[in-house]
Amino acid sequence: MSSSANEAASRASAVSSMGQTIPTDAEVGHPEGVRWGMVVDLDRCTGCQACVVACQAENNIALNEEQRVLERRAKTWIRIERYWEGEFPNAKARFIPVLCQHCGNAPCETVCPVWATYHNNEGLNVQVYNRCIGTRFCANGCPYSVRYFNFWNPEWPEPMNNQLNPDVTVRTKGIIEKCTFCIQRINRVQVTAKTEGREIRSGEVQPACAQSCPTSALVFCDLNDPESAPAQLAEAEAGRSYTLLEHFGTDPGIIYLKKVDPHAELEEDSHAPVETHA
Amino acid sequence: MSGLGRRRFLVGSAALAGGATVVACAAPERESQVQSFVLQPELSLPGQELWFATTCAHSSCGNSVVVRTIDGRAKKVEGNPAFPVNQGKLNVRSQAGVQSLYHPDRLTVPRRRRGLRGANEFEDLEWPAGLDLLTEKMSEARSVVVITGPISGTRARIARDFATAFGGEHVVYETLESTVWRKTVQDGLGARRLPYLDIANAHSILSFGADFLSTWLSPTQYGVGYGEFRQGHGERGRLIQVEPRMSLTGANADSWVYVHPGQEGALALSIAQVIAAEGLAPPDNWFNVVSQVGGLDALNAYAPDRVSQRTGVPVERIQEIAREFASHQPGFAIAGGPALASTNGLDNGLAAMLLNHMVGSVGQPGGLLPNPDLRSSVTPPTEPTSFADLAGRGNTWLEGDPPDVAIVFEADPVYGMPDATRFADALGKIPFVVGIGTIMNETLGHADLVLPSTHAFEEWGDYVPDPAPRQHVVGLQQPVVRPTTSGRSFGDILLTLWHDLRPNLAPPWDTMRDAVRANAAEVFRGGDFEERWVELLKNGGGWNDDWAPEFRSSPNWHINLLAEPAFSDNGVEFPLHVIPFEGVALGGGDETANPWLQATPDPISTATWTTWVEMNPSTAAALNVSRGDVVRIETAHGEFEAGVYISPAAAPGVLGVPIGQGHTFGGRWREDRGSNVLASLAPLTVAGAGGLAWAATRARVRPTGDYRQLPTIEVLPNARNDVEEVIVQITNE
Amino acid sequence: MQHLTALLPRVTLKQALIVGGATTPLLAGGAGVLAILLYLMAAGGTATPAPEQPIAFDHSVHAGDAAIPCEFCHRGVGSQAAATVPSVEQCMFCHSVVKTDSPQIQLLQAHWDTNTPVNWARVHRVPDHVRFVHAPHIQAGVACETCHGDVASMEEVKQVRSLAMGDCQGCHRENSASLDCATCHK
Amino acid sequence: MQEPVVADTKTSNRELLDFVFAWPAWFFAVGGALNGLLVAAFVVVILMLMFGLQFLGYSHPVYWGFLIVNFVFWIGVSHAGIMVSAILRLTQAEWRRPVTRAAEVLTIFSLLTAVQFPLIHSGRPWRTMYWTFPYDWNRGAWPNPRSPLVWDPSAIFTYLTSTILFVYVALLPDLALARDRAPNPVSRAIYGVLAMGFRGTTRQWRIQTVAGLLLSAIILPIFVSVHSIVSWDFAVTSVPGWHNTIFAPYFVIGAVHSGVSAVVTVMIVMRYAFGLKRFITRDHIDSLARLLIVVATVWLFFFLLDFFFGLYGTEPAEVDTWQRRLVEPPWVVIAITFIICAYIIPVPMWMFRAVRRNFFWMFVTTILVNVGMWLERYMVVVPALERKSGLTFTYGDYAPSLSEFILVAASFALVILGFLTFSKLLPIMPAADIKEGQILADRIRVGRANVPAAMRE
Repeated sequence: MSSSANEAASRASAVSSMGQTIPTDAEVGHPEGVRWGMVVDLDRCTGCQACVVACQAENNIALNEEQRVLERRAKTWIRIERYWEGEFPNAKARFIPVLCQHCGNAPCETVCPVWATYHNNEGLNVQVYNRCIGTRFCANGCPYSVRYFNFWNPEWPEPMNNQLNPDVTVRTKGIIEKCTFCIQRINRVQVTAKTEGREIRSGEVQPACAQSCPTSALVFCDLNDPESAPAQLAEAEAGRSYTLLEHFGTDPGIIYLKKVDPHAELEEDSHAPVETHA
Repeated sequence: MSGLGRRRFLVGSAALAGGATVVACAAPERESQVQSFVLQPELSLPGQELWFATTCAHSSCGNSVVVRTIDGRAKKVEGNPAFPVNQGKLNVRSQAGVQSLYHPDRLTVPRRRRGLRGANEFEDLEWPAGLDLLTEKMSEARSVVVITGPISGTRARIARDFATAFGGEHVVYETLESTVWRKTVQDGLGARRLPYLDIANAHSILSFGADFLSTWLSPTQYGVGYGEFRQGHGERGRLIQVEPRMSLTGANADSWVYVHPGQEGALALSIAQVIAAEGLAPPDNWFNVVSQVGGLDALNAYAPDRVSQRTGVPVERIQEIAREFASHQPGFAIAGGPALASTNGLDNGLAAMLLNHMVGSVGQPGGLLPNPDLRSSVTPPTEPTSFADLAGRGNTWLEGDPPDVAIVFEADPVYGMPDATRFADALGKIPFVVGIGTIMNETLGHADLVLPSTHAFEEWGDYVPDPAPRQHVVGLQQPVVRPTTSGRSFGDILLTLWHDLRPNLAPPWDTMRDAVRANAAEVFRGGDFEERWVELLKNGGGWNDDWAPEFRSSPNWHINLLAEPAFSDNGVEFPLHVIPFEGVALGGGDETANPWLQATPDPISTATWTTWVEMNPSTAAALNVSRGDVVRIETAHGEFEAGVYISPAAAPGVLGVPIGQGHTFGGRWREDRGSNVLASLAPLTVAGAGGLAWAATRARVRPTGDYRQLPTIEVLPNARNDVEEVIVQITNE
Repeated sequence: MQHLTALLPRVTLKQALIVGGATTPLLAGGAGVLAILLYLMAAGGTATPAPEQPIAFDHSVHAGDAAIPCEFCHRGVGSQAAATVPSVEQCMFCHSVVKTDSPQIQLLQAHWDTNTPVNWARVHRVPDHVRFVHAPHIQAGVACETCHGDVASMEEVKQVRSLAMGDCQGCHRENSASLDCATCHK
Repeated sequence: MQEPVVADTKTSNRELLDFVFAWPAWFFAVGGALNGLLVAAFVVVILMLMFGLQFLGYSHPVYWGFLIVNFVFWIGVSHAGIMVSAILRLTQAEWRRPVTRAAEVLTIFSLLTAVQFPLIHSGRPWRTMYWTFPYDWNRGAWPNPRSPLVWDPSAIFTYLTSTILFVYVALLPDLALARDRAPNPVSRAIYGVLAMGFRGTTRQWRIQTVAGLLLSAIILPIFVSVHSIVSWDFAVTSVPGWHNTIFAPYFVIGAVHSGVSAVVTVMIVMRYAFGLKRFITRDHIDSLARLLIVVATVWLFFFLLDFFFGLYGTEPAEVDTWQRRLVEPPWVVIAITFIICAYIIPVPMWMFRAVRRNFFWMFVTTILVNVGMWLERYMVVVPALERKSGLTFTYGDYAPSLSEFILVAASFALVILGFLTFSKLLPIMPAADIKEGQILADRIRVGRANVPAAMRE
């Protein structure tokens, strides 16, 4: 690659283990275009859930009442997964925010019979709610389990409905919903930029999760824009970058940066239980 | 900076007229109608978003927010990018403010008690009737007590002066108060205000129980620093967390060290001993302070091999911590949470402070930096009344000397004070209790008159964040929507009373808005104030950037090196330690009525909506219980039930229990849910500081035989990262 | 085919009637179902008759005779999503002196006096799952009449285009505008 | 080969058509019970339409369960009719004659039942025209041809259409027979219309026979394609345990296994219920059982192939899925039950001629096969979804709700009811075919020789 622009453009495929065989949309469709993506620095993420609530607030996600949590029908477009390592006193909790990966090669898109989910030319995995008929095939296909089905019509007791964001549809029963990268914000910025007759500025678009994240662990960016700070960050931190479940070959639009643990022994037996002394 | 940074924030009063019209009328049938407002402010068009900078709540977290409003309705709360405390970022609780605003169970009209106190029988009143009743009682009152949550700024000044004018006092109640840390800072640094933690530039942080990423003091501010600390420019910072129960901060630490409850100070001294003995820090730094606590000889009593048994930390581990901490400087040590909530909490805190002096991080970049003292014109953030004081007052009231009227605002001592203090009974001795708040809570449930207050987004106010970000900061609060209820702001209610009853003592302002404005005029003198005022409201407050104070006086050590923590019991009948903790969403329980917060999973257990108890697998095995089993946790002062969550991070013999549930008042999402661990705590205090030693209670556990599925986001218990397919990839570079 | 036609002469009139009788309900039912499906597919934006308005505002007088530009009253159209209706205050700029004796203006006056908003019946609306932003269309030089018809000649405004998805798409296709679902669907 | 049924024309006419015109009491009892189940299911479906799918046991991330299992099951059963009928017809197997009609009717009704399940299972059935109706108007949004869910309807409806044609062509002479014997003018008129003027001329017979044979040949590839495509609903995804290249033939042979077993079950029931002892004989079930031994063994081979492919791939998630299916409780119970029911009990039993020729034991074993095969589909679909990837945090468990049990039970009711209704209205035994067999079997003496009375063309 001659320019860093091209490098940045193909990074998504470079980090994919199957990058050689599966072209990214950047390569096949729009080499010069936008590919929205996110860099998630796991070393910054504290698991504080700020992004989760920000997303709930921005996207009119139904209230996850206790019964829904118990039935495992709670909807959180972004969720903080917590994984344990080791045992007391050397137990470690690892957090990872998991949201729709906006895969360049998305398993959900091919299986939808009605094109309710498709890939647009900005690298977004779009869900068209009104088109969705609720076969839930996409949710099965998604290895990240980030697609959520509406078993009910959501309800907000008066006057709670006042807080609903008019830019986002309230999803009815029977359809799948998921993270949209706050497409309403992207659209708004695009319209504004168009009205003002200019290009979108780097960093002008911010989804709710990245905006609220206190530690700036989530950084939204155009992966094809070599000027954007996150793209440069991902470049600089190439040694730490990986994508989730690489072996599925989904070419995710979200690049994770590995958690740094100075005490981690990365050998085979690093996770063997350590002698306790309590 | 985000796109928000370039947006124009508005001044509430300028744009509110449009919103006012909308809210004044019922929401139109959006589908079929389009409304033509009578008056349309220049800036406001239907469907257009307007942004107002204000403050999130009455909370002390110090975040300034920007509220997105459309058609007069608040839609979304975002961080104020210009504000130095949170810098555009926001934590869970601040974001949920909009849901508290539109909570369906908010108090809408004044209510008068009909049945017994606490029986939740009220009748609705009109505002004039409610105010008349209050005026009548107040005019007869000889003494008044004003109990509020941690408020600051003009609101606090009014509360304080009001109480004084009516022959009473202003009591500030915080569920888990910061008094001990404040005392530690006073004694250990000689500073009157909480120091600024320069997390961003630190290379190591040694935290004794301070859950600064989740709930401790100003988590958003610390979170911003933490991001830089980890992956900013320069060396990656190391975080060592020492605590008996793994907090969210502990979960993010590079080294998480279990220490027996109350032994944090001993461990800190042991680390100090290693630093001194191994010469890990230049003696110039520490010789004087160590001399003040008895010199090296005294410290040698805390050599690792001597305290290893006592603290539960192996000798090598103590040495490792000392070396890691001392060799990655600048860095600092802080104490909080259970470390300060033992009976020897102040000693633990001072021991941690000793480490700061030893490594020379006091007043240095990357260490503890002084915050400027407040300008005299600014009312200081109200320092919480210590638990001992409050419990003492309660006793006085019980013994027959209660004030005539109590005014309670945004504080819930009936919920948060241990039952053993009999605070509800003490409050019951007060002939007339007025509760002011947005939603019912336990204390309001015990009131004779309940007045609805405006939500933080509906009223004027200002506040001084504490700890400040090393600057003079005053945050301003302006109404972003017209009040959706008949509520009035706390300040307005007090001012109305004041002018009615003691006009000669009353301040010159009639309303909260005037008061805030007058205060701002006093603080931000010079130039054209009108222009300045608009600017202040647009920015969400005012701050200066170029302040470099220093810690003024030398520390004043009263560290009792031999203090052993005392517990509620000798450990025979009640063998287990109860460590209550504040969750990242529910905190001390004030905001539990909010369904977003209720549904926000606890990061460690991923549990929602309930009270659980974190238990080590071995403890659970000994009790023959497993995940989801309901157990009864009994202390010498009460008992409660909780569902078992078996956690690999929980220490044997330690029960971690979240605070926040167990309310009987407060709407559909809060009532009759979980249990209140605080009620069963022993009323022990922290020696020398007076705070509640909430981590000093011992308990025993009885299985009830019931099973209740835990509402967790994780489906299988304890998903692991050390299986074949590692999800969170780790590197040690 | 021959084999099949060979069967035909054997069908008597009676049999034919029976066949007809037996199959007609079936066919009618099927056609009905099909019709309902087709209706459902096409529904969601058909042109509607003019709704009754709280005040009989006559566009033909304002936009037609007086030739007031659309943007004069619909201020948001060039800059944001909604074209917006003018506030009562704006109406009153003129109508505090113009035609104050008209009964309709007195209705308006009543709203002004009592400080109550006018609830106009909405004429054009897209479903909740559609995001329509006026500004870029105006920027692109689309005339108001393209979608709203010749409002200047309408006494009562009514919807003249279906504004169904295909309608929007047709125009987008002709003008090489975006056909990405996410452009309009939210 | 087997001996043909020998009965004179009158007897067979009477016995074969008696049920069509008779109204035994049990018919109403059984029909009522089945209708009750259907009403219950109808209530469930209405509730689901009104209040969403909350009544089902699905949760995140297991979004497919009983209903899809049932869909696959009934598609599988539907393969029996064509398999038996078409292959046997093409190969001119003499013993097929009493079997074909029942098998074909079973195909139709199980197919009709199966296609309802994806519909009621979808979140918004009223919008499924986007899916099944390839229409465009001017939106530029056709159904997505990459999705196997779009291949499904085309395959299934092709199969349904051809099966109905197939049955109808075979039915023509019988309809004519029913017309001729109808007791009242109304039914005579209806049968008359349906018989399309079939009078039994040589020409008509020829056309009917040729059409039947042609359809048999055409329908075989369709039948193979249908279950292959159903298998691709799973095989084209990246879900571990689903994405196996062997799935298509594995599903097809599994379908034949369960379908032929279902045919045997149905025949035995018919034998007693409809009084067809003379026509359904031990020879028939013996033959089918022998067929089943082969089919079952091939199916087992494919099952093991699927298993070994999973293991040889050594993809951790795939191996985990197999471990979950076969080792972990509660799946191990289901796995053992299924393999015992579907193979270990029936096949060794079928080895014995005594079993093969015993109606009771054949009834029991074939029922067992279908219990096993239902569980097999359950094992294919659900455990894989519960443990989909390395994100162990999102692992879910599936517990079917009462609604799903009702819907599954109702699907059986629907098939049985359809079968009963058909047999009530039309001859369930191919009378003409049987009679043809008898004519072919009739022998006359020519001189000293005893020769067939009729020769096959």
